Order: sequence, then structure tokens, then C-alpha cells
Amino acid sequence: MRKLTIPREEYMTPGHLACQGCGGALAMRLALKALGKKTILTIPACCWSVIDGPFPYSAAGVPLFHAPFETAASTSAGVSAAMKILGKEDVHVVAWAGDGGTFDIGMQAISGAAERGDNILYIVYDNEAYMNTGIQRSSATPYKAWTTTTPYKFPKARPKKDIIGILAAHKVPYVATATVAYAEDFVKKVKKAAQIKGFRLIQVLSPCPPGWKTPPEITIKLARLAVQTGVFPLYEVENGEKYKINIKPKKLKPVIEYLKLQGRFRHLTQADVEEIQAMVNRNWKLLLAKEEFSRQIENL
Amino acid sequence: MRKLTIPREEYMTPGHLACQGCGGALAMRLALKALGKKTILTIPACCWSVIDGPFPYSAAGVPLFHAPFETAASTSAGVSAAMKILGKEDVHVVAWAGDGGTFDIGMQAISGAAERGDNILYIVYDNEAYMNTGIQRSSATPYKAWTTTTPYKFPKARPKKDIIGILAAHKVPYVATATVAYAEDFVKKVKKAAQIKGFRLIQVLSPCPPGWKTPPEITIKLARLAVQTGVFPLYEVENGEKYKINIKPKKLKPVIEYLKLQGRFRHLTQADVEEIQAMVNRNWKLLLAKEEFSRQIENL
Amino acid sequence: MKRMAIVGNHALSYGALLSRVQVIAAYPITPQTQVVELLSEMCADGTLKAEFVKVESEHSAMAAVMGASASGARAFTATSSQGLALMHEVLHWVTGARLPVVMGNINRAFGPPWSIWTEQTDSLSQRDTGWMQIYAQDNQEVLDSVILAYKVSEQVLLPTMVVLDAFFLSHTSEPVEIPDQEKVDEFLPPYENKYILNPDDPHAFGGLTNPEWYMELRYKIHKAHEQSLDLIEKEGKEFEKMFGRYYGLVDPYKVDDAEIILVAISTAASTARYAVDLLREKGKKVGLLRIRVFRPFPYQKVKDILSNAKKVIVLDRNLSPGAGGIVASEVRGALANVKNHPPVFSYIMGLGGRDITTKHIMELFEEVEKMDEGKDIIWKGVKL
Amino acid sequence: MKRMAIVGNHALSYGALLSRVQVIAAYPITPQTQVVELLSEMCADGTLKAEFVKVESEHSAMAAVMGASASGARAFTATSSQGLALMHEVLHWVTGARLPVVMGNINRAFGPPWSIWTEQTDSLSQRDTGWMQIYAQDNQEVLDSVILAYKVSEQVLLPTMVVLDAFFLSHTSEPVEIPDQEKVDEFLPPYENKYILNPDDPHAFGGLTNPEWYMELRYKIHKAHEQSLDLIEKEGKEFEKMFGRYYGLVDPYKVDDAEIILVAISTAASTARYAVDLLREKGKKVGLLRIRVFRPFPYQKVKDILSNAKKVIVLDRNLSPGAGGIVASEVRGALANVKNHPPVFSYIMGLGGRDITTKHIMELFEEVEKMDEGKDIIWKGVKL
Amino acid sequence: MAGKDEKKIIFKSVDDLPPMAMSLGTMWVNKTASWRNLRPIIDYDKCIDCMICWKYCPEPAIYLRDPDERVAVDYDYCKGCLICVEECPVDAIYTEEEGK
Amino acid sequence: MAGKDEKKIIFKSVDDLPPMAMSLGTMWVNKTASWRNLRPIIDYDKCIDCMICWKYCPEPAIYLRDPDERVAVDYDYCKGCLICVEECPVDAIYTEEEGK
Amino acid sequence: MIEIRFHGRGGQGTVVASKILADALTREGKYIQAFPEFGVERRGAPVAAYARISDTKIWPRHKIYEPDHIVILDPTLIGAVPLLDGLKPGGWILVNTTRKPSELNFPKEYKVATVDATHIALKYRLGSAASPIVNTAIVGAFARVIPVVKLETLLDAIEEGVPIKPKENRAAAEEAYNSVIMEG
Amino acid sequence: MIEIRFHGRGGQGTVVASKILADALTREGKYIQAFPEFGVERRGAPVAAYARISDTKIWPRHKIYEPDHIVILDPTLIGAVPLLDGLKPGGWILVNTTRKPSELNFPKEYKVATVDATHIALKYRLGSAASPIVNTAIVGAFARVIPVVKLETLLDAIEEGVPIKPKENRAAAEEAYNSVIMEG
Ligand SMILES: Cc1ncc(C[n+]2csc(CCOP(=O)(O)OP(=O)(O)O)c2C)c(N)n1
Ligand SMILES: Cc1ncc(C[n+]2csc(CCOP(=O)(O)OP(=O)(O)O)c2C)c(N)n1
Ligand code: SF4
Ligand code: SF4
Ligand code: SF4
Ligand code: SF4
Repeated sequence: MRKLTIPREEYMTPGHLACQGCGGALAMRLALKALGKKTILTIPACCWSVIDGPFPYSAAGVPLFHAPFETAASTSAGVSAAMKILGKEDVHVVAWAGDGGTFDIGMQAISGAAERGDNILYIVYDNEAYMNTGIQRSSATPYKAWTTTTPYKFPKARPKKDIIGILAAHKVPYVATATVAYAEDFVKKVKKAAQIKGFRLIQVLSPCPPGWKTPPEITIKLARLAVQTGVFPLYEVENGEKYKINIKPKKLKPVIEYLKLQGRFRHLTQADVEEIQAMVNRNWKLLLAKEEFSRQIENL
Repeated sequence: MRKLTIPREEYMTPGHLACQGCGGALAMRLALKALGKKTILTIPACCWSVIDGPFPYSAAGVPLFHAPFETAASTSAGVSAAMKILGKEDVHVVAWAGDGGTFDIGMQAISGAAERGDNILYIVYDNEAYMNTGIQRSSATPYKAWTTTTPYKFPKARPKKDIIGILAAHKVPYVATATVAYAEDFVKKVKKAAQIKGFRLIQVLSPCPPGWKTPPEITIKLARLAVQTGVFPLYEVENGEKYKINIKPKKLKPVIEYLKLQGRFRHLTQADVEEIQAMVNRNWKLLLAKEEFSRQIENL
Repeated sequence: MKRMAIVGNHALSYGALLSRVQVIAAYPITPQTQVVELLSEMCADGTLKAEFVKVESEHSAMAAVMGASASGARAFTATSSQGLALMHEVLHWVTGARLPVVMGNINRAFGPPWSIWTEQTDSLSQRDTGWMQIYAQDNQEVLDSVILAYKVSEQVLLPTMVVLDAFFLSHTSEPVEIPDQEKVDEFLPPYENKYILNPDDPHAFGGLTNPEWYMELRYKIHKAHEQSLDLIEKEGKEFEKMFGRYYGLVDPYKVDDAEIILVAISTAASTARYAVDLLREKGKKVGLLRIRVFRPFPYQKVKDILSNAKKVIVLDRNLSPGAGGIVASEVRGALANVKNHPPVFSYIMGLGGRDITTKHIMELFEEVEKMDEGKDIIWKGVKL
Repeated sequence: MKRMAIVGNHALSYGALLSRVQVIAAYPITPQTQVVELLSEMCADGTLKAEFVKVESEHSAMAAVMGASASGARAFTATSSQGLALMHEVLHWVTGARLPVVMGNINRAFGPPWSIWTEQTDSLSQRDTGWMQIYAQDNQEVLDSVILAYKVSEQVLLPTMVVLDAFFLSHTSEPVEIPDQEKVDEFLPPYENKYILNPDDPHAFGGLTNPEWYMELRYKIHKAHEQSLDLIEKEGKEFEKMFGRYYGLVDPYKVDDAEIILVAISTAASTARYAVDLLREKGKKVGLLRIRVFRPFPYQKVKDILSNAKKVIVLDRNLSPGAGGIVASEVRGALANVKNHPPVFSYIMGLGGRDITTKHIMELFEEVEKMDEGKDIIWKGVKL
Repeated sequence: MAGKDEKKIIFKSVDDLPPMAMSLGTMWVNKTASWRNLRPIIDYDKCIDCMICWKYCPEPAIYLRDPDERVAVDYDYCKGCLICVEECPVDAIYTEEEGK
Repeated sequence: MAGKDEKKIIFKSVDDLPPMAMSLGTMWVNKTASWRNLRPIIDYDKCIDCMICWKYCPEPAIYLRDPDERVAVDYDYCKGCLICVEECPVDAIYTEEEGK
Repeated sequence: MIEIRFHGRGGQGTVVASKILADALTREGKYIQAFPEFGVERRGAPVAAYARISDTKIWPRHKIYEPDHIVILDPTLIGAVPLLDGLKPGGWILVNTTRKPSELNFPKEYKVATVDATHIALKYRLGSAASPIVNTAIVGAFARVIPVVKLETLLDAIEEGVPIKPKENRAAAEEAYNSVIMEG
Repeated sequence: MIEIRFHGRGGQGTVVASKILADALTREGKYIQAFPEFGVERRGAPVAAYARISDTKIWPRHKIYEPDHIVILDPTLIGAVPLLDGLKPGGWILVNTTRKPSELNFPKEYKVATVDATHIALKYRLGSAASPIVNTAIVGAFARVIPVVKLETLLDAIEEGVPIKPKENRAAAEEAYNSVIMEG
């Protein structure tokens, strides 16, 4: 038998409707491997509403409820309450949503569920825009990126929303970042989160070739570079306080290596790149400082 | 002329419909003094929808739009956009909402406006429950407090939501806490916030006699004790990072002094009080640590 | 069986309790708040074994009961006006998902301006969401209707709204018989649904459906409504056998020989019944058709009962601006294809909690007696 | 004036551009997305001097345009189906606040199941929100209707929805005349409203209103709708004078001597027009009544035009479950008080984007020719 | 802004109404004296003019009277919450029961 | 779960449908080979069995074949994204144009 | 059918008074509608509640404009609000006060009864000294003045219906029943 | 009225091809409806677009089931999807391919034209080597095969309508116009 670094069992079928090289499809494949069949998915409007396939077919090997766009967390809250009263607490209740359905229109339902401590694992596959409707800005879209609503002449003026920081401020038991490139790390985090009670969230960076204007074959490479350049660090926060960085590159690669591969950044000037580099540097240092701070306050 | 510590001009009329000793009414009176008449208020459903008075009267001396419960921030975003395009940028666009309309049903609109950096001053008068509908739990209700939906037998099981932390994680330019007891501090903060561009939020603790089950005359005393016991520290956060504690009591008073005055806490056991005391102690130390941390990261 | 004086909001809560609901998600709003409060208490002290999700909005309340129902739990919520409107998208969704959720709605006028008083526009304007709608006229009916709603909903896989007037029912204490739990259990079996989220039999629900089959799925929803028309009456009779009270689609009163029939819903119909009695005492041939179930709309019953009258009055405590009264538009729509049907006089009155007294209703009959041509809209009581 | 091939979504955007809207808040949704995209570009490159609030949901979109309009800015948004439903509470609010917001809605079927295809249930089920509703049948009408909508809305202080079919208009490129800005400016003056949020003349809007005056305020809303009925035709004529195209409340075609008249809205009416021509060629006395303005509902026009026909067909690409077709229910409601009116045959077809071809429409006429008694609901095309 | 002499607004008919529910007067019109069952009374001999009662009155029903600018209670509006009594640092405000 | 032999579901009429849009089969039914214009081909001589291509295939269209458990591409489903080609550490996968 | 109006202040339990009555009447198989003034209750502000009582099912559902009797829970309301609006001649006015009926100067066409419910409530420690809860006492007095329900039924209804101090509330009602002064 | 169907893959600009045509026809005062297959477009997946062309206003608004002609933007689709569904006998099949019409083995009742649009696109650097954008070239060829619009109008429409490389796109269309091979 092959020795594998991720679970062998597949719960997602091929034949689904993701684009060539879709990071979001791979994210689901990996997540389901980690979760296993005792899982119920709630999926709001997002590419996955299409990817899973048309009636009467489904690519996900687990029960799945297609929900209105803004209700991933609230519908899951109901599923979770039902599992509890029906004595099926061994079922993983999972909300699976895009960044738009999470950072934007789904935010309140999440905040509510997080505050109540609903027993939900929320996974956001973050492709950094509304892809299902054809690449519009979400609040997860990075600073200065192009989308159809942040045109080249006027790219995104705001930095990416810090969903992890926001959830940490809700003091939920577990939040973490992940990417499809670091598949083992992602699988491990999903498994870990699945064992914790309460509201948990994992943000998995999932490159999207048409949305990022990249060739499909570099999906993994991009996800890897996002980590290696410090654009998207891999870390966890427990109980809103305990920060742990999972991958600490000795030296961060320059962000340009990541940016230059993507059509959505093709308009950046030298100054823009420098500005982004400075932001990334500072954020990285801040993250290191937060990790350090966690240690300081441990015995408060 | 009297030397006054707060502005003399009144913009709110008496005759309004707040209960005897309403902290929320006083909060508005103080805020309007700070803001002056070049102000537009948006008020979602909350006690203030009633306090302001029935058609065709109003107690607020400034224009006011009564808005659906969940839309304080989004309606204000539209007002703010209009002020910009109409060249009236000297007008303070203020969203005025209760804690329910803020922490709960208004959360998403706030998160969206904060992310976009809409030019809004959001003031939440926090009376720690849905008072207008008769004292139901909000996510601002303190740990172990009674409300009609968290009955004595099963008081609130979750801690108060950390709205300041959540907004700080949105990296808005200014967030602060205040209380009606420290009127000068509150007025100062409103004035300061009014001068900043972007999304700003002030949370002003406003005791509610029927909701807290307290006699109306101790409204100020309670608000003061909340600060003195460390239950509700007064502090500001700039740009999501720079913490500054405004009032640092030499020694915090025991929380029991605050709790024992309130009917909503009358069921607390000795152990409950100790638990709350421990939480308050830790939160206070954490806040001090965060203030210290701000200094550390200043030159990152 | 116990006779107790309770407000309509508590009748609603008792209905949920006796139906053994398993998941509740609800958000407070005047005049519904007491429902949330009583159910919170019942859950806290163990009287009701249910999970109460204390959601942060009505939107999430409806989503949560949807998720719960889709997972096989009997789910309940209650709201009013603004809260109902906020649920709107999810209301449509629950119908499409064919989930037998039951919800109480306390009729309150929409803002702006803010109003907390009764008016039926809130629920009637949800008429196209595919929810069944039952309008109660007293607190006993409120309680009984919740039980009946689950019984019917779970058979046809459609959600039901049990609707009551703000204050006139919600906050009015009056005697209500509380059925025994065992008898209710006998009438209403546990919720079973084979179309649920179940890891042992995984299905995806609601996936993209192209024009090939979408229409057929909608057709099925409509057919389920039609099936309900019979089922509501059948279960009504079953209920009567066990509890002695009958509820049907409509509630006709002295219509058989009536020359003028007034159509109304909710407490206005209750008042109208008193008015009919007073007029009958004066020898007037008048009758009342209370429409109890507004969705599915009981076209046939309405046609049958009204077509023999000489005139029909419809009392609408609601408004579809730019059109008129919502009940009237349905009644006129029902009569249109009946040959030689009576003219219809559509009155709008009582908006925003303006009181509808016995005297006002008697005036309607008196006014219509003198008119010949039907009128699509008559405003009653506007200060002109 | 320029003739260009543009999709319906862009026609909508040009309508907004030429109306010089000042605040836009909109959220993407298939099939409306192109509206948001084009307007984003126009704002970015300065073609349109407007603030674009890139909201996080449709709910906030409607709230933001509401706030903007209440502050004296001309405000615009566009959406579809789920997004429209999510706005529902605020839709009611905008009406009560009497704000002349204009919104484009692209008709798409509601989920679940997910569908992105055309069906008019989304907007028609908002019929009780008090919004005026205009249904366009081609892209020229889409563009022109936006301008006309502002003109009328701002006079009567009511919001208007300009509605177009998904794909058949939204994504179909066809020739459209783009009027000159100066001429539009002449037709449509800047937005002025004395009832706005203004620190120099402070008023509170929407405060609690007890039963004493609430009803009168609702009455005023309805009266404003009635006033619109005339105004729409008046401004339509004004528009015709300047731009050569007339738009009224309804759009009758070959009805004068028609024995069977088909009533329809949107692109189905366009197809029906072709069908009528083909049937007329065969000597059939058939006609078409396209209803362009659904709110305010043009009762009088509908009565006048239909009462002389022998039979009336209503084609509904929508469904109010438990009732039937929404247009049909209004048409039947309109005819009920007309003496000896023709029977109505209410067809449901084309749900969820199922195609409605010329042939299908011809079949309706043929089927109805053979029927005598009106039918409240006939399903056409369901795979039985 | 208007003051104590604010007039009640009388609409005779629907035609008098603005199109929407819009305020046309202030709450000065609503004398809330009826809410009060205890009446705060200032003892000017004790009062040290610290203005604390004025600062904290939620109505506001304490004003600076003419011409001496000392604090005074407007009994037409005071609801009798007694915050002023509680907060006065020198106990210069005492109460009396209403209607006695 | 079903596999490659998944059958297309044919409803004859409305009566065959479940009450709601509910999946009754899997996407195995949908052979996405038509999406591909470049075909990845594994050179088993070069392949070192690291399983990286398997791990990253988003479909998944790479499986462990019987009986030797070496990676193999399922050409009925492979969409030709070429992630496997890109990620193979030893360049053991090369491409060919479809239809050539 | 008898129609009654209650007057009190927000926070005093005026609505509860009418509810206790409803409960007691229900126990005797009678019909009643008991409802508050439909509005927003604010602590301290004057409020009202209503009851409609009958031996048979009550169909009309609208407000009460011309009550047969009125009950005043707080004497400080006299003069502050129009208490007698619509009161039918010959009706009872029951007032919680230390004074005697004759001292109150109500118009002659009404019958007046008084009871010192505040004193009774304080005696049984119902509510606090600053805000005593007088509703059970006043209802006790009511049962004597307008005898629509048996005292015993009422006392049982109180004992089982109030959230705290059932015995004390029962005793308060009974004491009020016995000490009410009726004139007219 | 002429009805046409276009076949391509998500990301190749199939819809844009029909839109360019719409623009050109509009310039000539003609009527046209150009619309995509109504569905969700996925990168790589086969897609279709449609056009209905007439000299007078076009009233029917529904899908096209029996096109007069079809245009295939990507030769790898041949065999992969049912391209000829509903195509009326005698209609043109225009294919982007390096092959000659006769090499394609389409049924005899159709006329076939081919153009090497990929090669032309690459030559003018339209799109990337991996995914060349062939839509302007194919429309150029179309204008020759089905002469509903003047070449000059079409070229102007292209030049003013494409977001980048207007000259190159114009040249590509013109080259395709001149190099298309028609048979039948
Ligand atoms: C209420 C509502 N608004 C808008 C939409 C349209 N919509 C569907 S998916 C989507 C974007 C989803 O973006 P994201 O959550 O980032 O997921 P992705 O598509 O990128 O996978 C939008 C805007 C909708 N379905 N419902
Ligand atoms: C959509 C909607 N849901 C519920 C309500 C009912 N409601 C009005 S005010 C209120 C509570 C407000 O609480 P908070 O914001 O804390 O303000 P407070 O009343 O305490 O001043 C509620 C639940 C409403 N108006 N709209
Ligand atoms: S658009 Fe992006 S996220 Fe969506 S299916 Fe395609 S690759 Fe995946
Ligand atoms: S309930 Fe509380 S917040 Fe509301 S008016 Fe009364 S005191 Fe103020
Ligand atoms: S090309 Fe892409 S889809 Fe095909 S096997 Fe490789 S990774 Fe999988
Ligand atoms: S990645 Fe390359 S070496 Fe590794 S298993 Fe795949 S083909 Fe073999």
C-alpha cells in the first residue's frame, strides 16, 4: 500500500463543474478527506453551488444543503441544533462558503453564530472575489487587485479584510488559515477543528485561474508563493488569543514573485509593488509580535 | 457666565419619551452637544425610535431618519455618499443605535461600512439588552445577566461580545468606549471622532433602569461603577492598533459593588461573582497588556 | 385538558409546546416578544425539550429553522411585520426546499412610519412566497392551529404561517382550553421526513436546476397546495373528533339565505360576526364569510358560498398600494369566472391599528345596501 | 443620438448614466452583474459623476440608496431574484418614506433549486411593497424606462422598479438608440425634494405614528399611485415628443376587433406579438394586451380593452403557489366588477426559464378557441 | 428650536398631512410632569453651582435660570428620576411627594 | 459512492421527480473529457511515486491504478488543467494536444 | 357584558391586574378579554388596561370606549390624566388612596370606592418601598366592589398566578377585599 | 431572418464574437439579437452563442433551435459535443481549423468553410500562445461566408469595440476574411 500524506479515501467525485485548475474544488476534495462521511455541508451561493453539479446529481459524497447566499452560518446553526436534539452529535456540521459569502454578505450570520458558540465548522475557500458571478470585488480581494468592479483604472482601494482577526475578537475556540498548496497542513487543521466544540473557522486560500487571470496549471504554485512571500501566512488562533504561526519561511520571498504571475495585478506600478511589499513586511512582523504576545499573556 | 465642563447649547428637547433615569436619553443629549447642528442622524429600531417622539414631533434638534432595525450603518452609508456628491462634507453623518441594532442585527452593515471606510460616526448607546421590546438578551448582555430570554434559571451563558475588538480588527481609524457618567470624556471622544474621516465607532454604556432592574436615580452611579470596577473600561483604539486607556483607577473596586445594585444580577451566587471578578481582572490586565503592546509595535 | 386565561402569544407558545417542537429560533419584536420569552423559559426549565437558537436577526431565525427542519427536527419560529419582511428571501427558500416549518406571525403594520399596531399587510404581502397561511380569530384557534399546521405541513411538505392580530389577540388574555399532551401526541405523530440531511443516505438539496425540470418542481409545490385544500378539512374533522373543535378552510356564518355577505379575516371577522347578529335581529339578510386559510386560497369554497349572494363586501385591513385590498383582489379573482356573480364592494379600513368596531361594520352593510355597482376600492374612515 | 448594439443590462446602465444618478449602491448577482460592472467603470473613469457604494449585500444596497435619496441625491440600484427578495423589508420602507428611488430588476427564478433563468415571480411577488413596476419588452424600452421612471417617481414621491427578463433582454445585444444627454437633461430636471435630511431645516422622518394618522399616510401612498396612472401617460407623451417613442400604461396590439385577447408582460409579450401577426395572417381575430405598468395596476385600461373581447387569455410566467398566476389574478380582479365580462383563461408557463416560443403562444389561442368556460389555472408545458 | 410654548399640531384632514410622517414640531409639546411622583427641590442655600445635576439630567429638565444662571428644575418636564438628587455632591436637592 | 459507470437519470414525467431538487446520482455521470485540449501523459519510467500529482488534482482525475497502485490519469474526467504536469517534481508528466 | 378600565403607571403592574382577573373568571367558566392599552409602555408614564367580561363567548374585538367601571392604581394620576373619559354614568370608580371616597370630589353620577392598596402592599412587602406593587390588592378590592367573581376563586388565581410571594399576595388581596370603602 | 449558432469554449470569447457582429449590423441599421447560451460559463467547458439577424425589428424572443448556420471557434470541440443539432440543411459550417473543409467529413447537406483563425490570432498576438483569442478572426471569416454585413463596417466595429489591440484585431479579421476556404 502506498504511504500517503493525506487520506486516501475520496468523497468528492470527478465530473464536477469547476473550471480547469480550480483551487476551490481541490479544497473541498481535501476537506472531505479530513472530515469523512459523517458530515453535513451547507453551501450558500458561490462557485460551489455550481461545481457540485446540476439536479439530480451531486459531486459531494455527503449530504449537502444549498442555502441562500447570506445564510451559511445561520442555516448551519439550525442543522447543528437539530443534530444536538436528535442525538447525532457525532456529525460534523460544516458551512462551506466563498469569501463573498463569508466576509461580506454572510458576516452577520457568522458573527451571530460565533457569539452564540454554535457548534459549526465554517470553512471559507477564499478565492478573493465573487467568482461565481464573474469576478467582482469582495472584501477579501487584496489591495490594488483588479476585479470587474475595481477596474484597472481604479483597483481595490482597501486592504483585504482580516477575517481571522475579526473572528479572534469573537474569541471563538479555533480559527486558522490554510492553503491548498500545503495540503497536509490543511487536512490537519480540518481534523483538529473537527474535534473542537463551538464555532470554528478555517480560511483556505484557493486560487481561481479565471478570477486571478492565471493559467490553470499554476494554482498550487500560487498558493505556495502566497505563503512563501508572506502575503498569506499560515497560522492558527485559539480562543481568540493564542497565535501560532505554522510555516515560518527563513526569509520571505519578494511579493513580486507572487504578483507578477497574475493578470489581476498586471497594472501595478513599481511604487505599488513597493507599497504592497511594505504592507506585507509589516503584517508579517505584526503577526510574529502577536505570536510573541500570546506567550506573554498566557499566564495573565 | 457659568463655566461649564460640557457644551451649554441643548439640541435635544425635554418632553421626549424615555423612561425616568434613561441613560440612553442622556447619551443623546451629550452627543448632540458635542456634534452641534450640522448633523444628520440615522436611527434604527431601538428605544430611541420611541424616545424621539411620535409623529409629528421630534425631540432631536437635528434631521433624523428612522431606519429599519438592521440598517443603521448602511442607510448612513447612503447619507454619507449623498453628502459627498452634494458637496456637503461638513455635515456629521451619525448612525445612532442600540446595542442590539449594533452587536446583533446591525453587525453586517457595520462590518461592510467599516471595510469600505465609509465616512460615518457610529454611536452605539449600550444598555446591554433589547430594551425597546422589553429586555431580551443581546450579544452585549453581560455574562450571567438575567433578561427575559435568559431567565434566572438559565442566565446568559456567553460573555459580552467585544465590539471594540471586532471593529479594531477592521482597522477603522477610531473606536472608543465611553459612559454617561464620564460625560466630559464622552463629549471629548465624540468631538474627536467627528473630526476623523472614515468609519468611527463609539460605544457608550447607558444604564437602563427597567432593563437593569435598578432605581432610576442610580443611573450615573452605575455607569461610574462600571468603570471603577473595570467591568467597562474607558479606552480608545486608533487604526485598529493603538490602544489608549483613558481612565486607569489606581485600584479597581470589587465587581460586587456594581453587581449588587442591579436586579438583573440578583440571582448570582458567590461563585458566580468570583467568576465574574476573575474575568474582569483578566480582561483588565489584558487591556493593559494591549496598551503596552501598541507601544511595542509602533515602529514596526 | 385545562382551561386557562392566556394571551394569544402564549397560545402560540403552548401550540409549539404541545407540538413538541425540537428546534426554535426566534428573535424578539413587538408584539411577538412574549412568544420568545415564554418559549425561552420553557426551554430553560425543561418543560420543552428543544434547542432554542437565540439568533441575531429574523433572517437568521428563518435560516436556522430551515436548517433544522432539513435535518429532520420539527422547527418553529414566530415574528411580526418587519421581522417577517426581513425573512422574505428565506421564506421563498423554505417553500422551494419543501420544509414543513411552522411560524407564528403577529400582524403589525409596516413602517415607516413606525407603527406597532395591527394590520394584515405584513403577512398578506407574503402571499406569493408559497407558505400556507391560517388566520385565527381567537386565542383558542391560535393554539389549535399550530398543532393542525404541523399535521398538514408535514404531510404535504409545505411551511405554514399561523397568523394573529397584534394586541387584539397577541396581548389579550382570554379563556383557552389547553389540550392534554397525550391526546395531541395521538393526533400529531413525531416529525418524519425521508428527504433530510442524513450522512447515511447522502443527498444534495437544491442544486442548480436548468429549465428542463424546474417548472415541474414548481408545479409540485402548487399541487401540494391543492392537496392541502382537502387535507386541511380532513384533518380539521379528525381534530374535531378528538378535541371537539372544528376548523376548516373557511368559516361561513348565516350565509345560506344571505343577500349581502361580508368577507373578512382575523379579528375583524370576529367583530363582524357580532355585527351580523345585530343586523339579523333587525331583520337584515346578511352573512359573514370568514376566510381562515388564505393560502392555499379556497377558490371553490369562496365561489360556492358567494355566488348566490346579491352583493359581496370585502373588508381589507391591509393595502397593496397601487392596487387595493389583498383579500378583495383574491375574492374578485375567484368570482370572475363564475357566471352572473354578485358585484364586489372592496373596503379598506383599520390600517395601522385604527379600530374596527361593531358599528363600523354595520355601516358597511348599510352603505352597500344602497349601492348597485361593485367598487374595486372604497376607503372607510379616512379623515377626508 | 447614437444607435448601438447593447445588452439589456447595459441599456439599464445607460439609463442611469443619462439620468445623471448621483449615488449608486448595488451588489452583483447573475444575471444583473453587468450593470454593476459597467456602472463601476463609468464611475471609475469619470463618465458618470456618482458615488458608488460597493455594499456587502443587496439589503445594504437598498438601505444605502434609501439614505442617499432621503438626503437629496438621485439614487439607483439594480438586482435580481434572491437579491430583490433580500431587500424586501427595505422595499416596503422606501415606499413608506416616499423616496423616488429607481431600481432595475432582472427577472430570474427563485431558488431552491438554484436557477439563473428568467421567470417573473421575483418582481411580481413584490407587488404589495408599494413600488411602481414597469416591465420592458426590449432594450430600448429598458433604457427609456429608467429616464421616465425618475421623471414620474420624483413627482409622486414613489419608488419605481424597471423590470427586464434575464438573458432574453439582460444578455441579448440588440440595437438601441442612446439619447443625447442634453435632451435628457431637458426632459428630466435635477432631483429636487423638499422633504429631505437637511441640517438647516431639521425634520425627523418616520417617527412612531399611532392609529390616529397612520391610515391617512397609507391613503396618500395609494393616491400617489393613482396620480401616477395619469402622470405616466402624460410624461409618456412628453417623452414621445422629444424622443419619438411612446410608452404608456399598457400596449394594446390589434385589440379593436379581437375576439380573443392575450394578456402578457415582458418578452413573452414581444413573442406574442409575432404570434398574433401570424394568426391574423390566418384570419384569426386575435389581439394582444401587453401590460407595461403593473403597479399602479391600470384597472381602467384593462377593463376598457378587455371587456369587449369574447375571451381573455392571460399568460403568466410566474406562480403564486396555492393561488396561480399573478397577472391573471389581477386581470380577473379587474374584470370582476365589469358586467358581462369575458371568461378568463389563466395559463402558467415558462417557469424557471423554460422557453416560450411563438409556437407555444399560437397554441394558447388555438386551445382557448375550443374552450367555453374560463379557467383559473391551466399549466402549459408541464411534463405530465 | 422651539421651547415650552410649542403648540400642538392639529391636522384637520388628510390634506394637511405631509406626504410622509415627518416631524413638524418638537417634543416641547409633551409635558411629562404627569410621569413624576416625587418632586426634586433645590435648596439654593446649599447649592454650590457645580452644575452636576444639570450635566446629568436625561430630559433635560434642569436649566440655568435667568438672570443669575443658577440651576432650576422645569417641573413641566421633570419626570422625577431623581438622578440630580443622587448626584448632587452636597445634598442640595431634596424631594417631596407629588399631589401631597 | 458510485463510479464511472454511473447512469444518467431519466425522468419520464413530473411524477418521477422527488418533491424537491434532490440529488439521486453523482457527477461521475458527467465525463469532462470534452473540456480538455491538452492531455497529460505519465512517463512511468520517470515517475518516482511521490503522489504529488494525485494529491493536487482538483477533479480528482488521478487515481491509484490496480494492482501496482501507481498513479494513473482518468481521461474520461481529466480537464487538462496541467497542475500535475506543473507540480511533478521529476517532470514525469508530459502533454499532447487533443484530437491530434 | 361588563367593560372595565384600569389606570396606573408603567412598572406598577396595571396589566397584570387585569390578567389576574382574567384568570379568576376563566376558572369560573366565564368569558373575559383582558388587554393593555395598545402602545409603548414607559416606566413612570401613565398606562391603561381593559377588561370585557361576559357569561358567553365574546365576539367583538375592539377597544373599550365607554367602560362601565374604572380602577385607579395610582392616586397621583388624579388630575394628571383624564381618567373618567367615557365612563358610563352609574359606574364605579375604585381608587387606591388613603382618602375616603367623599374626599375625592368625583362627579356625582359615579359611585366611588377607595382602598389603601399601597399601605397593604407595603405591609406584605410587595415591591419595594419606593415602588410598591399594588395590583393584587387592588384586584381584591375590585372583587368586592364589582362582584363578577368569587373571592375564593380570585385568591386561588392570585396564589397560583403570581411569580413570587404567593401567600403574601393572597393575603393582600383578601385584606383589600375586606377594607375597601364603598360609597354610592 | 437568419439564425446562427456559435460554438467555443469558456474563456475563448465566443459570446464576444456574436456581440461584435451585433455591433457591426447595428451600424448598418439592421436588426439583430445576439445572445449567449443561457447558463453558467466555466473556463474550458464548451459554450454556445446565438444571433438572429433581420432587416426589420425582431419580435420573437426565444432560443434558436434550428440555426441556419453554425460557427465553430475551437476545432477540438468536433466530436466532443453535438455541434450540428438542428442545423438546417444547406447551412454553412464555419470552422476554425488548419484543415480544409473536405477533410472534416461533415454531412453532405451542409456547406463547409474553414479558416486558420488560431494561427492568425497568434500572428497578431491576440491572447496567449496557450489560449489565443480567435473571435475577431472568426468573425472576419464569417463576414465573407455569410455576407450579412459589409467588411468595412465590421472592421470598424472591431476596431472601436475591442478593449485592447484594436489594430491587430482589425487586421486579424481582415486576414481571416481573405483566407477563409469555402466549399459547397
Ligand atoms: C442574495 C444574493 N445576492 C447575490 C447573489 C449572487 N451571487 C451568487 S454567488 C455570488 C458570489 C459568490 O462569491 P464568493 O462567496 O466569493 O464565492 P465564489 O463565487 O468566489 O466561489 C454572488 C454575488 C445571490 N445568489 N444571492
Ligand atoms: C427587523 C426587526 N426585528 C425586530 C424588531 C423589533 N425591535 C425593535 S427595537 C428592538 C430592540 C432594540 O434593542 P437595542 O438595539 O439594544 O436598543 P434598545 O431598545 O435597547 O435601546 C427590537 C428587537 C424590529 N423593529 N425590526
Ligand atoms: S471561477 Fe474560480 S473558483 Fe469558480 S469554479 Fe472557476 S476556478 Fe473555481
Ligand atoms: S427602556 Fe431603558 S433605554 Fe429604553 S427608554 Fe427606558 S430607560 Fe431608556
Ligand atoms: S491535468 Fe489537471 S485534471 Fe488532468 S489529471 Fe492533471 S491535475 Fe488532474
Ligand atoms: S508527481 Fe510525478 S513523480 Fe510524483 S507520482 Fe505524480 S507523476 Fe509520479
